[in-house]
Amino acid sequence: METPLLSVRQLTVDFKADSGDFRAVDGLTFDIPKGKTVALVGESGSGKSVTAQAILQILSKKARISGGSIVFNDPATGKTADIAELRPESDAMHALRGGRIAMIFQEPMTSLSPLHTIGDQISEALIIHAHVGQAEADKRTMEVLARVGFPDPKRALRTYPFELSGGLRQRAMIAMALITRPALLIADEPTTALDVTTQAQILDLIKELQAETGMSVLLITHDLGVVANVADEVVVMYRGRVMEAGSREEIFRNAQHPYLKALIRAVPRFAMGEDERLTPIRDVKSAILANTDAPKRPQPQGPILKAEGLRKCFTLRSGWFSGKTRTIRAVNDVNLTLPAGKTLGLVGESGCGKTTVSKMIMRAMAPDSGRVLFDDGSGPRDVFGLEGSALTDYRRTVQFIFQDPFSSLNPRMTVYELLTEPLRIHDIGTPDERYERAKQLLDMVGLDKRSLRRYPHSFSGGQRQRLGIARALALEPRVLLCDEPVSALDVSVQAQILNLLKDLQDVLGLSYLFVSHNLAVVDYIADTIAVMCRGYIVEEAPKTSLFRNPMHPYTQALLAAVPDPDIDRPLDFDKLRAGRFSNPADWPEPYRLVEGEAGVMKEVEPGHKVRMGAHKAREAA
Amino acid sequence: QTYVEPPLFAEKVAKKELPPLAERLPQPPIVVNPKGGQYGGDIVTLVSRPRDIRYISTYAYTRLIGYDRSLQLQPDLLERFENEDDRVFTFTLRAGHCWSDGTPFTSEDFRYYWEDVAQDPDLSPAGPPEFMMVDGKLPRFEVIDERTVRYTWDKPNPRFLPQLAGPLDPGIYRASAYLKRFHAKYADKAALEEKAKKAKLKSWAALHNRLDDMKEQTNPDLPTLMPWRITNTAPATRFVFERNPYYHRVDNRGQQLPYVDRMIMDVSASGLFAAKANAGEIDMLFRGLSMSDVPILKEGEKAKGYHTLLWPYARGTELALYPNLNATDPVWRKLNRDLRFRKALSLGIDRRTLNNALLFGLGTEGNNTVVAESPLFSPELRTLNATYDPDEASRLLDEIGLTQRNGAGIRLLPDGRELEIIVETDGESSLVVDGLTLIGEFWREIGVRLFVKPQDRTVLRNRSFAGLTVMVAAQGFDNAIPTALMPPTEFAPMRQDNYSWPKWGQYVETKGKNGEAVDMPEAKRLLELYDTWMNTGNRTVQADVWREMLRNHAENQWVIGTVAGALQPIVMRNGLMGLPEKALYSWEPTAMIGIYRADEIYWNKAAGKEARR
Amino acid sequence: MIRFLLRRLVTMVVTLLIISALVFFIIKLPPGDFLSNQIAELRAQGESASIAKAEFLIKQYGLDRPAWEQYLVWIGVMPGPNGYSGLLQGDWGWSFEFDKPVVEVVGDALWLTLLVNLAVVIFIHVVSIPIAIYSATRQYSVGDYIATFIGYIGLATPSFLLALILLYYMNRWFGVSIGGLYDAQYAGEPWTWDKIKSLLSHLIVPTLVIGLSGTAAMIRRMRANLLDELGKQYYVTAKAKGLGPNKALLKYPFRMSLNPFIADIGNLLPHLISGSVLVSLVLSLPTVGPILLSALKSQDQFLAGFILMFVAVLTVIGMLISDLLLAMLDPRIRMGGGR
Amino acid sequence: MNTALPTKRHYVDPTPFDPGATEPVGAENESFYRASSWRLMWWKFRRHKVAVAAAFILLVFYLIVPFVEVIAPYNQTKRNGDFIYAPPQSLHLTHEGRFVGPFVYSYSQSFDLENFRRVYTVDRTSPQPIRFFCRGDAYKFWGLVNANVHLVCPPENGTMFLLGTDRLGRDLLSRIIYGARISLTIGVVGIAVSFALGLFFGGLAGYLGGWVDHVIQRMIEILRSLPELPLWLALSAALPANWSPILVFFGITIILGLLDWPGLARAVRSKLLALREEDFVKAAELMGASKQRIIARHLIPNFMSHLIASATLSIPSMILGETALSFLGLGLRPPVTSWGVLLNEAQNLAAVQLHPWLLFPIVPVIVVVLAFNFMGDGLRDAADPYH
Ligand SMILES: Nc1ncnc2c1ncn2[C@@H]1O[C@H](COP(=O)(O)OP(=O)(O)OP(=O)(O)O)[C@@H](O)[C@H]1O
Ligand SMILES: Nc1ncnc2c1ncn2[C@@H]1O[C@H](COP(=O)(O)OP(=O)(O)OP(=O)(O)O)[C@@H](O)[C@H]1O
Ligand SMILES: [Mg+2]
Ligand SMILES: [Mg+2]
Ligand code: NI
Repeated sequence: METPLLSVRQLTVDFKADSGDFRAVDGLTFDIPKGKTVALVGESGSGKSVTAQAILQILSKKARISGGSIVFNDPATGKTADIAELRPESDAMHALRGGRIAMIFQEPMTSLSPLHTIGDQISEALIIHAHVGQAEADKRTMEVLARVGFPDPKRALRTYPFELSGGLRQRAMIAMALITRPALLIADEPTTALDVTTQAQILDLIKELQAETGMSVLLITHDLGVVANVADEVVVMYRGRVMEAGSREEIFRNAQHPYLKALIRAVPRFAMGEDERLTPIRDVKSAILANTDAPKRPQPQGPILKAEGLRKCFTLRSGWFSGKTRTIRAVNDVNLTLPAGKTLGLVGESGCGKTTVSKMIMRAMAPDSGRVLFDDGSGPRDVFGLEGSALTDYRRTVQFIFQDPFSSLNPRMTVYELLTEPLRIHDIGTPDERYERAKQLLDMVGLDKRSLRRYPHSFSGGQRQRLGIARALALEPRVLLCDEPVSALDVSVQAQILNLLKDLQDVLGLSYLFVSHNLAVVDYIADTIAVMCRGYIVEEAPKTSLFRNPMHPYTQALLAAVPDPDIDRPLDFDKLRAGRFSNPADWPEPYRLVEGEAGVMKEVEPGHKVRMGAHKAREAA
Repeated sequence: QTYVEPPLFAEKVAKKELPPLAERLPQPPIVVNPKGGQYGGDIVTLVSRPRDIRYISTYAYTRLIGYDRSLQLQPDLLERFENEDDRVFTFTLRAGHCWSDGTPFTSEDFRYYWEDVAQDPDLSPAGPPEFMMVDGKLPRFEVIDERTVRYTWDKPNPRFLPQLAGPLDPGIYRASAYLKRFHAKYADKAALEEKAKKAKLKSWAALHNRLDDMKEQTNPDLPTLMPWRITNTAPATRFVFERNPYYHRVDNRGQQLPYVDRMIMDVSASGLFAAKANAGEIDMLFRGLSMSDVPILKEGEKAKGYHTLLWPYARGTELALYPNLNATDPVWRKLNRDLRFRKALSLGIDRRTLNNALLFGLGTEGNNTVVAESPLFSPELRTLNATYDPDEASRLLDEIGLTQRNGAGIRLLPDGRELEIIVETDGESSLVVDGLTLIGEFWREIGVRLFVKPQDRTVLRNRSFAGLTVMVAAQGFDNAIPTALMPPTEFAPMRQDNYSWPKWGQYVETKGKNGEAVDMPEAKRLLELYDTWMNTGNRTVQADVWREMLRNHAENQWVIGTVAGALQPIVMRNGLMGLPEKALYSWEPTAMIGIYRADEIYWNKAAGKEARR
Repeated sequence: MIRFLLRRLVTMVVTLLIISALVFFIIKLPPGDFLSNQIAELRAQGESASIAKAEFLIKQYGLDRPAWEQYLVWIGVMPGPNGYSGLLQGDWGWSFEFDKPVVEVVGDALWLTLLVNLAVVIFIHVVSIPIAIYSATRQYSVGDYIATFIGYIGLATPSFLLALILLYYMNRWFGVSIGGLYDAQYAGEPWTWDKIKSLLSHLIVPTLVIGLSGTAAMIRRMRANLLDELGKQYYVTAKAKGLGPNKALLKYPFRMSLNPFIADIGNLLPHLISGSVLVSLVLSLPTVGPILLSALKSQDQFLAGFILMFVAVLTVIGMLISDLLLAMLDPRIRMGGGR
Repeated sequence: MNTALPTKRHYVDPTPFDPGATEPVGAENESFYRASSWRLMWWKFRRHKVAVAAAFILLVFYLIVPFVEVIAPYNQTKRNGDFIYAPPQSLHLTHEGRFVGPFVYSYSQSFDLENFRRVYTVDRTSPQPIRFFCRGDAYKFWGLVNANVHLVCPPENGTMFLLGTDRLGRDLLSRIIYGARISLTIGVVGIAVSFALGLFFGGLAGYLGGWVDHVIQRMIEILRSLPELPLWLALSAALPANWSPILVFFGITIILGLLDWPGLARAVRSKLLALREEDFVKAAELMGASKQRIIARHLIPNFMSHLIASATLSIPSMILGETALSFLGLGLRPPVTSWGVLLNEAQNLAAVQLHPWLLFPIVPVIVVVLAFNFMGDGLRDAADPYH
């Protein structure tokens, strides 16, 4: 038998914390064969990222590998090294890191330096390990940027992370890891911020590289669909320990461990029954929900939120002194209505402007034109015209869940402070009440009260995401704008959260604007779905009619790219590569939009609207 | 008489760029008789700012008429002078006396000053200097011949000669040959204006004034009669004075003075003077050193090869308190004018302690008065009203009516304020500040509180002029070794800058235009006495005036004196000779070391060999 | 960018105008003026002869005019005795004390000041950055404590006292003459190798004295800021790329922590100049500091005004540079500027 | 347990699985979890030994402040004309091999005219025990109560100058103790002023940006462009002479504080300009937090390290800043003493060479400054969530 590229044996990682020491990884054992993909799945907080960090020796100062070995057999040199024995700052380790083992970090937003351009940060790895000149490095950087789907790689070299959408940042991160063509790629949730078409493209790319260079991949993911499509082996983790491990076939066809079985059960599927609930491993104690009665609030006549003709352009300065600027139309003539007590799903390509739309609705960013109307029962009012206490009320009733949970949590506040901060801002309750509320919120999202005195950085990605959700719920809002709220959660916790959201909606009549890449999730939670592409809403319909009858070519492409957690129905990467339909000019008639044209939304079925080129629409009329 | 050419000029003389020494000297030169002087060497000394190089004219003390060591007036540049009743002064110059550029020094130089400078409205808008006027009248000026001039006043002008012999030369003669080139009367005015423009000056007069600068030493081209002449200009950190080839004094061995070729002044922070002396970096230093530096100077003597002369400082007192008789605050004015108050404050000072703490116990305790070396000294005036008697002081204060006291035992003023005297000082002398701290303690015992407020000198002066000060602490009389012929100006209320009576002084100075008329009989008496002194050429009358003024001061305590007789350290590098081991030091009349003749200082080659770097 | 620069330049001019008014006001605050004081001084010394001359000058320099007129003449928007000739016309004024145009007085001192301050700035940075990095990465090591201790001694000793002590020992042990920027015999001499050597040996004490406290401050602040950044995820990313700890540190957290220091650049110069006045005074350095102090004290108004305006211009330029650098350093500031 | 397993084989963990099982929650009481970040800071700080030691030293120093009259053996104005520039008297315990308790040997002064120095000869024959809890110089405690009790007093009819005396024969130790009162408060008050202003203006400029930023920037620019020197000179002329020393002291403190803030404000501003773009700030904004709250609770804490470092660094400059002022004649007025005044008095070659004990006030300054610094380090670490 060939020696595996990496074999982890009895790996144990301990954390030192105020609230006592605890073991994040406990006797973990697995192998990564050469050229294969090993998927590491497991509950949020089960130690997947810590394992990845241990392999690279970049654990936080509080953590320590307290046992086990990580043996790396470098196929290029034939040398064998036990990483667990190496000093983190030794030269041998430096050579491995980035060069032989590269990592895609889970939270792409915070993992990039805000002061350096994407190009600089990506090419750096190449310069260190491949010893090439800047020009050559730039060229190769552009290549890989193009391969991960950057629309304009040359310009991307000089953009800063904060100018990019979540998905683009993640792709930059991926490019950074792939550029040195490592022997082992550790991909920690590499596609959470990507829409399914882009995700497919990335997965395809990884496969391609594997074929080219014989790279092995340790893929950490929650998406069993992805696992089913790309993994050769699967390791299932729970609380730092392996629950079940085996080949893909065995895992999917012959799941043994109750945890794994539960996990598979918790995956949301398309076309679930109207009242069917997801089945998480643990359900939120509904006692909490039961005693929160729906407050008597006047119901608005029309929709509670309404966006009309929103437009937003970003101006990009290219140089220091050159006046040359480029504008990006991030959002183009977007109309949305969110009826009270309903959920509006917003899906679309990464970078198509979903976050920008939600931010404008939140009044976190001013639109170039258009308005947002909010109706709390006293008639619609323009959000941008709100002042004083009306604004405070708005801030209280409408909450936002950030796409990147980490950066939206103040690093200097404990969870207790974070969760009670909204209450304090609005001066609600006594300290004791606030404390009770904080505990309740944590309970809702499946965290325990020990988290209260920890700082955000000491949580796993999924745990942080749940903190964001808990905080948004603290004020008992009426409208929740969720920007990818469950992307970092494993299916079980995801199910738990989705159920929670649904229950809240039932009991309290909440309205959601739900932005997500995971179509199954959107399908599960939304009543109406809007599909966005390149700043336009291209199709909008009640979910049944959308999934039954997708009209727009982009919607169709999107649906086709959804990976199924069924190894019998693999994605057809070749076909996906051919038709992504993300460029309005490539859409077939009557959907084609020529440069500068916005087209019009046309109702094809009751409630089902599709964007068509303006002249075609006129013709059709 | 054969003359020995200074080596510095030997070459020039050989090349005929300079006439031989015999031709350069006036006939007759002054012949002095110091021991063992010899040519050569430089003296490095320090100044604290570039402007201070002007004190060369004090050290080098070259006057028409100057004091000798026994404070008698002697002709110096002049061959002789005649004085008729202090009214008619006839000056005779030395034949063949030359300026440092070789042009002759003649009556024309006096005339030029008197007619073309002092009385030219462009050059001197304010007219001739005040000491040249008696009752507002100018003297009659006559040029008798090439070498003789005469000034004649209707009434005596006894201030004239002492002024000429003062520490700063009033300069009633100018290097006319040089300056005429810049005078509109003698040169083309348009060209001059042009020149002035180029020098960024506003008129030919400004240009003339700038170049005509006998004291400031800012014009190396200006001929001089002093032993050394300046060779460079500010901004610089080192100023070099070089010997004047035409200087009029020689020693009895035919060597022309000065012995030392160069006088070098380095600019350095005054705070570093003692340190630099201690490190042996200078050859001679006195200005800027004070008695408190003596220990540190003594400390370095052996290691660095110098020695420190300690000359008694002839000053009225080292620390004097000036109660402002012209204060605007009516309460304070009344109090300050009360003799009992001034006496009480004086009796409340423990001068012995001050002496011990400030002057190592070596000073003399008592009034602000003349020193024992002065012919006008009388011992009882030193101690009159200046003993330590706190009980008497308290009694006097009670008698004035300052009997109310606050909780801390401080007396209250009639209007209820505390008897807090804010004593302002220029803060430049640590001795004054320390002394005030001590006096504050003494006075607390008699129920008076003292606050010290250091001020910048100009601010202090302006406050005083405006009558805002209550009391000022400063040094006492500058001239503490007066002879009868020296004017008692400091003693009469006729100067604005006396902190006791700024407004009276202003009144006199401005002839009644500003200020306040003297309105205390005792003070008026001082003015009368001064007039008496002014209007006589009789030395005994003048001596009587002096004595009465001194008594008047001791009795009235216009200025409260404390301790006198600080020692002035003079650092001399080993091998540098020519100054007496002990002598009186003062600004006026000794012009610091001026009357001891800096030009006679010389390097003793034998001793100096190892001392020189 | 260009527009931004232009706008900044315009505001700079306005600021400078305000500063010039303030400067003049402050100089004029104490009662009297140079020449009146001069006259008083002359009188105090019984030098009646020169008084006339001083009075002559008062008229000539327009000191008898009201202060606001003097100000307008000084900056050059009102005709003075010489017509329009003020700062705006490039006429820096006249020093009474030295009786010379201000530029001539200040000339040498200005570049010596810049030299000393440059030496100090270089010293501070060269010494403190490596030490800061060392003590941030090896927090609580012996080296960290030693660096802290020495730095704080520098900080806790009054600079002039330190200057004096250092002077004394430099003289005792190395024979460096006391005070000044070179041995006195080189004054006014042309620049030779010996003179430069002398200059360098005399630069040690002022650099140390002025720089030491700044160094300590820089080390501590830098260390604190670095420690903050060391925990950030992007630093982990950099390390994961295989960058050595020092290289990674310099490129990422270090650059991040530079922000407050760059913000301070504008301050650096005026601070050093006014901070070094006392030291220059004690050490008798021929820099503008002592000139400024004496000019202020004697109310040599144009001289003081010129030096103050010079410092002000440097400050304002420094601030501009610091703003530009900040924008260069941090794209978020560059692009987010102004909500 | 999972022994070495070949990955090819299908492995299933044999231990029973209970999804509901939660890890045991520690027995800590509720307040443990409820702790705010301030309290957490405090807890962390307590574990930092050096910092706690430093804090303790500071505490001791500050405890002296209210009781200087009692602790100092002499009054601050008390001088002894017979003991000018007296060197320190050393404290002994045993005399001729016999234990006596703390005592000093007396010494007497003579004048060495040759070197112009006072020479002190120690008389080793009779020990003079010093006294404790005794009556000595009278003083007015807190300006209210007349008293004369001291912690230690010189021996009867003897002297106790443990750190020597100055040029007026005042006990240096007592003066240092009295000086602590001024110096220790001046630092804190000055910093309070400058921090309040710096944070306020810097915070406003950095967070609001726009024209507010612009105006504040120009203000700073103008303030900064005026070197302190002329201001000091102008002020020295302006401060009324009859202000009581205490008023002067506060005047100076405020001036120091007023001059110090722009630097801090600029640093705060530039950091905030960067920080305000962070998502968590936006989050707070979207939750409806007011501007003050965002600045105070979200922005400033993220800037803590720099602030703490700046504060600890400003302490020495405040303590010593006043020396520079006295250099220009704007300092404290006698008899009020501070460490700065004492150091200023030692500012001459004679002190360095002949009376080195006059330099002793440097020691408390350094100790205090180091203590502040180490305490600051501890605070910084405690405030650092990553630490
Ligand atoms: N710096 C830290 N300090 C303390 N605890 C930590 C720290 N980092 C991670 N943990 C804890 O270690 C456990 C494992 O974290 P890890 O990041 O590996 O989870 P994960 O499996 O990647 O989860 P997710 O899918 O949510 O990202 C979590 O319970 C987390 O709270
Ligand atoms: N501050 C900014 N400056 C410049 N361009 C920006 C900025 N913010 C967003 N953009 C651009 O606007 C477009 C839309 O961004 P947005 O964040 O709304 O995308 P998104 O739909 O949320 O994508 P994702 O699903 O990847 O998060 C992107 O092309 C992005 O690069
Ligand atoms: Mg993770
Ligand atoms: Mg987004
Ligand atoms: Ni610690």
